[in-house]
Amino acid sequence: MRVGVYLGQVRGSSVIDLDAVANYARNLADVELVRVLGLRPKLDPHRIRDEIREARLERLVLAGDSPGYFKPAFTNALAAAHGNPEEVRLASFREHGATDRERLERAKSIVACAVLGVPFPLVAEKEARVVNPATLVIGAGIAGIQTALEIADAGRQVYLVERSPTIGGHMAMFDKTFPTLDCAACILTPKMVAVGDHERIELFTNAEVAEVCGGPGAYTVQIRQRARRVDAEACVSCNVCTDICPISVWSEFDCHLTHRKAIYIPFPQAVPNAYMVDPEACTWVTSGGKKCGACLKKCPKDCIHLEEEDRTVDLDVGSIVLATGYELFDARRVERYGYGRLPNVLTSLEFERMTNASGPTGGRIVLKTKKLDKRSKQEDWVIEPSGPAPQSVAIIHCVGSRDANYNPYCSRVCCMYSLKFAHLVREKLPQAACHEFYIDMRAFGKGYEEFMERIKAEGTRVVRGRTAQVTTENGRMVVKGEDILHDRLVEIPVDMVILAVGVVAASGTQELARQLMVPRDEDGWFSELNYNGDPTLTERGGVYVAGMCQGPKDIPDTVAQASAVAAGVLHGIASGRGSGDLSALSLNEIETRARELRASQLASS
Amino acid sequence: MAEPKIGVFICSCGTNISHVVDTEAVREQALVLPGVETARTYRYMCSNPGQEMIGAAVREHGLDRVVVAACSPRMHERTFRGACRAAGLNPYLFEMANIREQCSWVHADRPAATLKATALTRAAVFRVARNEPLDGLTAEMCPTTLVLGGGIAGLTAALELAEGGYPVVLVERSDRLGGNLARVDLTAPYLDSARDLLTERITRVRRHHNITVMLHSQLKALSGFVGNFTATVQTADGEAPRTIAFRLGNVVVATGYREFDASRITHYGWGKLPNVVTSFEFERMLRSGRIETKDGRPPRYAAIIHCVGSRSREFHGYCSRVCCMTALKYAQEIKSAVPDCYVSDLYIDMHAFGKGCEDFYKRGSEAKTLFLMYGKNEHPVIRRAPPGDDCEMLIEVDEQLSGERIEIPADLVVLMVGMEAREDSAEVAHLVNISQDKDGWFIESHPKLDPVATTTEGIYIAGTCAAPKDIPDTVAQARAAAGRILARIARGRIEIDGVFAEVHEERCSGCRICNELCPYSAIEFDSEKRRSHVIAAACKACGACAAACPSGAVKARHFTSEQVLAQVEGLLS
Amino acid sequence: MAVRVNPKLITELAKYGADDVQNCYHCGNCSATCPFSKEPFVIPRRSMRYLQMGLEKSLRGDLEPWLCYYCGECSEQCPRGAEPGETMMSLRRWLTSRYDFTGLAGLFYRSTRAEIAALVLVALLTAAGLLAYGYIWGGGDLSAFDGGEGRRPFLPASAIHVFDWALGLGFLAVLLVNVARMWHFTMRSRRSPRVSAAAYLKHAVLLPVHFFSQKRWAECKETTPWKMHLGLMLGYVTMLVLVMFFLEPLQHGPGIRWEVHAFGYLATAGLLAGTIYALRGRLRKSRSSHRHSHGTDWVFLGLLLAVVATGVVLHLTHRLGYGTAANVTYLVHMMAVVPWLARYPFTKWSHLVYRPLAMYFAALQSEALTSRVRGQEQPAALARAA
Amino acid sequence: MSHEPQIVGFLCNWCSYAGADLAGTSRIPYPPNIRVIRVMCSARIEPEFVVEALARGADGVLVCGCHPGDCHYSEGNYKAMRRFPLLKQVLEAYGVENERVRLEWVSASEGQRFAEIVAEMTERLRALGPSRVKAALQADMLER
Repeated sequence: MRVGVYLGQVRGSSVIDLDAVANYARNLADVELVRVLGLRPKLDPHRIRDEIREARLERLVLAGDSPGYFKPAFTNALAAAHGNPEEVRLASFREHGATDRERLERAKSIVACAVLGVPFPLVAEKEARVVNPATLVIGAGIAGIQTALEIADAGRQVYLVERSPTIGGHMAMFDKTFPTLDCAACILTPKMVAVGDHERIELFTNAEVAEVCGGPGAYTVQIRQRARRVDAEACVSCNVCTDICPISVWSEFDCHLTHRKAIYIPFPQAVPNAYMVDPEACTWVTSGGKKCGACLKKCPKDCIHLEEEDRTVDLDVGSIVLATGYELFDARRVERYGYGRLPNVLTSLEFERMTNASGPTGGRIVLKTKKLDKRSKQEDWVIEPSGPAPQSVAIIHCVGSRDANYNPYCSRVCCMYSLKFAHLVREKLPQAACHEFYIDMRAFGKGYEEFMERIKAEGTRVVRGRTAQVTTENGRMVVKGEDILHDRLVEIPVDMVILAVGVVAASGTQELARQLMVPRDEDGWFSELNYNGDPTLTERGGVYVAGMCQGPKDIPDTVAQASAVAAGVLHGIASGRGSGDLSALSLNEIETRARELRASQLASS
Repeated sequence: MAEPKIGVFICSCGTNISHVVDTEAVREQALVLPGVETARTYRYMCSNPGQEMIGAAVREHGLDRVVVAACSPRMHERTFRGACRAAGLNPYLFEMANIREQCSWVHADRPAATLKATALTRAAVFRVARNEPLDGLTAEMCPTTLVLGGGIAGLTAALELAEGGYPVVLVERSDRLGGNLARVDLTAPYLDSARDLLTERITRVRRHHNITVMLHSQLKALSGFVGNFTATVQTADGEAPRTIAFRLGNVVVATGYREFDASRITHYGWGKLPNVVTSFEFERMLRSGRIETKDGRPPRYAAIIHCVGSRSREFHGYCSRVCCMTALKYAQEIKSAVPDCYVSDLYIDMHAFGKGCEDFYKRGSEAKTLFLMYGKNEHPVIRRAPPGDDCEMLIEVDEQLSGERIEIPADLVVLMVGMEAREDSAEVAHLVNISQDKDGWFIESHPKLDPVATTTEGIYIAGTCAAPKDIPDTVAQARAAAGRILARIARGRIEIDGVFAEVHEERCSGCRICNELCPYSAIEFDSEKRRSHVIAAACKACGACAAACPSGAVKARHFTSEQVLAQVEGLLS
Repeated sequence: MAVRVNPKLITELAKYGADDVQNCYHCGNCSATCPFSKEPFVIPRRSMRYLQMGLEKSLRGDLEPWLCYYCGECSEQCPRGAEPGETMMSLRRWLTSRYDFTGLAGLFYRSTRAEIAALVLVALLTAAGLLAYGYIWGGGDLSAFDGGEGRRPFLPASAIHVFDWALGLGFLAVLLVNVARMWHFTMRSRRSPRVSAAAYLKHAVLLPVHFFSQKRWAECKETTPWKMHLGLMLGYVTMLVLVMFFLEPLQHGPGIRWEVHAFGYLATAGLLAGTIYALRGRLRKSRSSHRHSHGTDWVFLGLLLAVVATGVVLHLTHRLGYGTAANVTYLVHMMAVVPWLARYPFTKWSHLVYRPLAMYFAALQSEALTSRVRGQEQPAALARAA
Repeated sequence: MSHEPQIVGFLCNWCSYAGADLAGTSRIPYPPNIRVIRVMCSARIEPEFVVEALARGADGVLVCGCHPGDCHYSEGNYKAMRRFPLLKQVLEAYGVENERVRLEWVSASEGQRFAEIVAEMTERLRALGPSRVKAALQADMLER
């Protein structure tokens, strides 16, 4: 078989040294011709055709970060030269993880496989290893919970580590979920309880991964367990301590819409359902035990231990599941929308809390009002269930998303939750006007399109055109934008603006990636092993990704992915197959394997 | 039945209950109730000493029933059932009265709250007297799994299960593996090779000893219940057609989709105009390296039309999810094959939501693709260009972003045909007894709780047979289905909670009302005996059947009419 | 009747500078940001759309590009790097070439080489002509600059004066034809409403106002560019007046009329300041409006600098009494001045006529529309229907 | 003092009972007139239960289930919804006022809503005075 190898680049920054790969390719058997096309080459099909004729090439291998971009040109040329058009093979560096300068060997092996006409993943099969049946799941949002439950239900030990004081993640903050509008709590809380008293799940809340050593199949992970200062087992959440505690600070769980005490429980259904002490806020802790300590005296079960220290725990696990989820894009960065400056400009999450039946306003949609704060003795914008209801609400899509100045990617969930917001506004405040500013309405999922139609029918005004700015004119907010489909400029006075804020990888993702040696993509999410074929595996042996931390996803997709990870972990434990590191394979190894595979294929056909 | 010996234990939960409810009064009231041997109060019933107190009392008084008046059963029922079991009592001979969440925490008026607590406790006592000892069942779980469909979803699910160490039978209707993906050249948004992906999967499947592949085959019948199905498959694979039957524990339905028939939209002229092709026809052109018009010229102008059959009133209301990215892929591919061809792309909303997709959209723009937006529910009209024009066809449409009525030159038009449920989906749904939505897609048991399971235990769905999906989501879902099954098989036998419905055959009139009613089809009709009976393994104990049975033959264990009515009596006397 | 899209136009426009416009995905952010974007003139998205789709006719009839002063706000906020501001700039170049009946404008914009060649040619012709004149009809003595000691100047002001007028009127004629075309394209377009003669008269005053003040530019966030441009602008006008009406005293020294020179100095200062500001900006690419520079921009600034510089040198040499040097500099000065004037109807410079006209026309159109559709929905949409 | 009505509540385990619990955990007060019986699903509730309750002297019966579409058993609450009008007709025949028997949807996150419903129903029943059908129903029960 006479093979021609062409190397080209489509991304500006060529990370792999194409010439080095070219030189390697020249010495491969069957390779008759090697050409370096360079960056975004202008291709002339006729020239290529003639080249193919001259060199009597039977197979073309296109190598580069995304060689697919050139394929049609070469397929055409090969066909024109009366070759077999199926014989154009791709050697995609990006697809198979040759994504930086150091991965030159990987790039070579990818080319080697393509020259022999065998798929790289089939050749570069991670080696089998004995896998410790215990699994570590990092992050206890819906993804982590789902994965943990499924693995534990299969009778395997799971350690579930969560940074915040309770499991549940962002979903626990939501009221309703699109497009069915069923309540998030009804779905999530049973799962949370199940996790809470599953004999196969050991839960570490308020804890973080400090260090990872060991390797595939046998990792040793050190967990930093921050002191809870309350005995979670003994505590019966009787609320006495909270009532007595004099310190009150903003509640993280309620997105700073309300206050909580220094000893508190994030929300009534929290798991573990026990109180905890905020060491930054607690007077006893900050004063080194000199002041306050009121809760100590009052606790009827003496389960408060303010002196408790942080500790570390070492865990031996075979598999690690990354389910670290996401954070909201910081809406302050888009100054023209006035978040942080204008009191009634809310982020999506703040609105979620506000509409939540068990949230700070008991589900009432109200405006913030100026109040004199007793402690700080200064006027403050506060939110009260009795607050005035907005007459007009604007929802702005793509805040921080699809924007070269912030995040170029689409956050995937905003369109739908914005439509949900519109519904909630119209439902709870029928007299209020609701305007929705979007660029493309991305209602792609099962039942989403129908949902969108329903919302439109409910009388929400959807405006195709992104809001340019939110200003104030004589005390009232005005959103300025272009209504493109009606070809006019609009300036709409509103009382409340909800920013459909995009999502970004959770803080600490970078550190975790470094610890686990898992690559991240250009947007900061964890990179999967193969975009199409292995969306839940990673380069690293026995390390899996589930949910948002791999890229924006809605709940159904997240749950599905979480279960998929469980499958991977379980069969990893059962068979040990594919639990090794991909990078552990040497170039010669891959070459030999590829040749063997080629031979066996020829034999079988 | 002998007079029951009931012990009542009232928790004051620190002061959570006792600060409003006079627990002592409740205790005294309880003591005088029929069958009550002993009644006690304690600070924390849930704590270890509290639970030991129950055990001690059982032994001391030979109690055979226990009532705990404390918090919500949703909080601690499990705990106290454990305590009873430990004390040698059947856990179902236990009742809880919720006097915290639903009494002390919501009422301030002490006498009224105490009265209510007493009533709740009384209700529990009356009920527990009629409780019956129940035992859970276990059924065996056959480790074999049947996978319907040899597309990327089926292949992936099969591999996952096989590598988990369990046998799989992969049944494919057509004569080859790969499904619709086998017709695709490159995948969006990274233009990776679809063929490499399939070759890899198929090779693995072919050489895996745990997988039996049956081509040219289809499922004819499926009987039994989770863990214990029997499938009848008719196959023409290899020698003469034959039917075979085998046992299996679970089923993965991965039957995929079919493309929308473009000829249904007459003004696109597909089938009449030579150079109007569907996306799949265009894929063939790509693979054969012939991006050209029927008369063999490279196109000067190409046009791509989105949402053919999708997002429209008269055809399918839903979005087919993958076409936008595929369309962008075609734009890139045309530019690559015919660099000086002008590509127009007619879309409604650009659904570039996946990883790397927005960037791919931008690359489309950078490649100078002309994006034209048309309105939902209005269709571009394609007609032949007048002779002497520099193009074959003209597409006329109201362009939304300019507000102009425009005509677009085109030598080649690609129709992005949407996905729709396969013609045989109803048949499959009936065979494995799952339901379809109005569009014919299979319905998951819950879109968020459980997106791969169905309301029928042991039947799972994966891939585009549930709804349109791209490859990564399909693969993930297939693995998810496999994961659920792996977990169940790993547990070996299936435990069935003691709480389920049962039919008293002598009372059953065979009216079959309950058969229709059961959302889990857990009630079978025995046509010989003309009686219905409940498959305990499949029953989820909602009790709908019990409520509906005209002859009162269905008994919802642990929620019998007697028990509930006893509770009513207890509350009100 | 449907209009035919022309995907080729966008490639053509790239030569005029607009090479990012295809990135626009029409979020409408720019139009809502632009301080001049007021119905019926939605700036700049609509023009960008016409450009993407290659609707040449609609584009040709647009006034929008002239209403934009390129403050750069839109480009800075654009989520997709489509550079709306630069696109409008390029559209102004393109429109100039459409208005120009000679086709020279188009040629110059598409190829800077062609422009330079043409300019050099003109310069040489000028030099040849003047030398010939000096030796044949003039004093013939290169060392004689002004009429001192009764010697006849090599290039007598009177002659140059005639030459200036001839030249000026010639170019004015060309420009007037272009203006007529502009009027036809914009005020007779599909989108434009019909405007009564009375209205034309009523608003005529807008022309001088906008010509001298460019006051709307002051509405931009940043006003420095406007101030600088104003200086430059007044410099021009003063110089023009001096040259056209007071050439004699200007050329032959303050001895005759000192105030002419006073004005001369002022004008020079204005010109220098403006030019240097522009040059610095473009070299540093500090403001988004200066990030991209078309070849013609450099040529323009180069010539401008040459004209001012040679003018200054001429004055110095003359004052210091180096007759020969003065005459030579004068020649060089004219070699810069003539080409510089010659570009006038064909390049950027012409905006000092087109812009005020556009403002004027825009005022007429919006009045005509609002009076027609008072109290009605969607004026812009109606405008299109008109 | 005014008549204190007694209400029997039948709540589904998955949404409404959880909702009632949430009212407790979030300390949202409501009148003590209601006493709750937990069933797995609103579809389990037989007309007999309601009748029995009224016969035994309840002044009102409150049936709660998951919101339509939320049912843990996919459509049990629809069954309840269909059954309910018939039951009401029967009861009307006995002269049971319309307000005495109610069907409401309460989700697991609607503690507030549950409290409001109970408060409001109690008010109505107070206004209505003691149920007069007790005797009639009891007689009828004895016959069966």
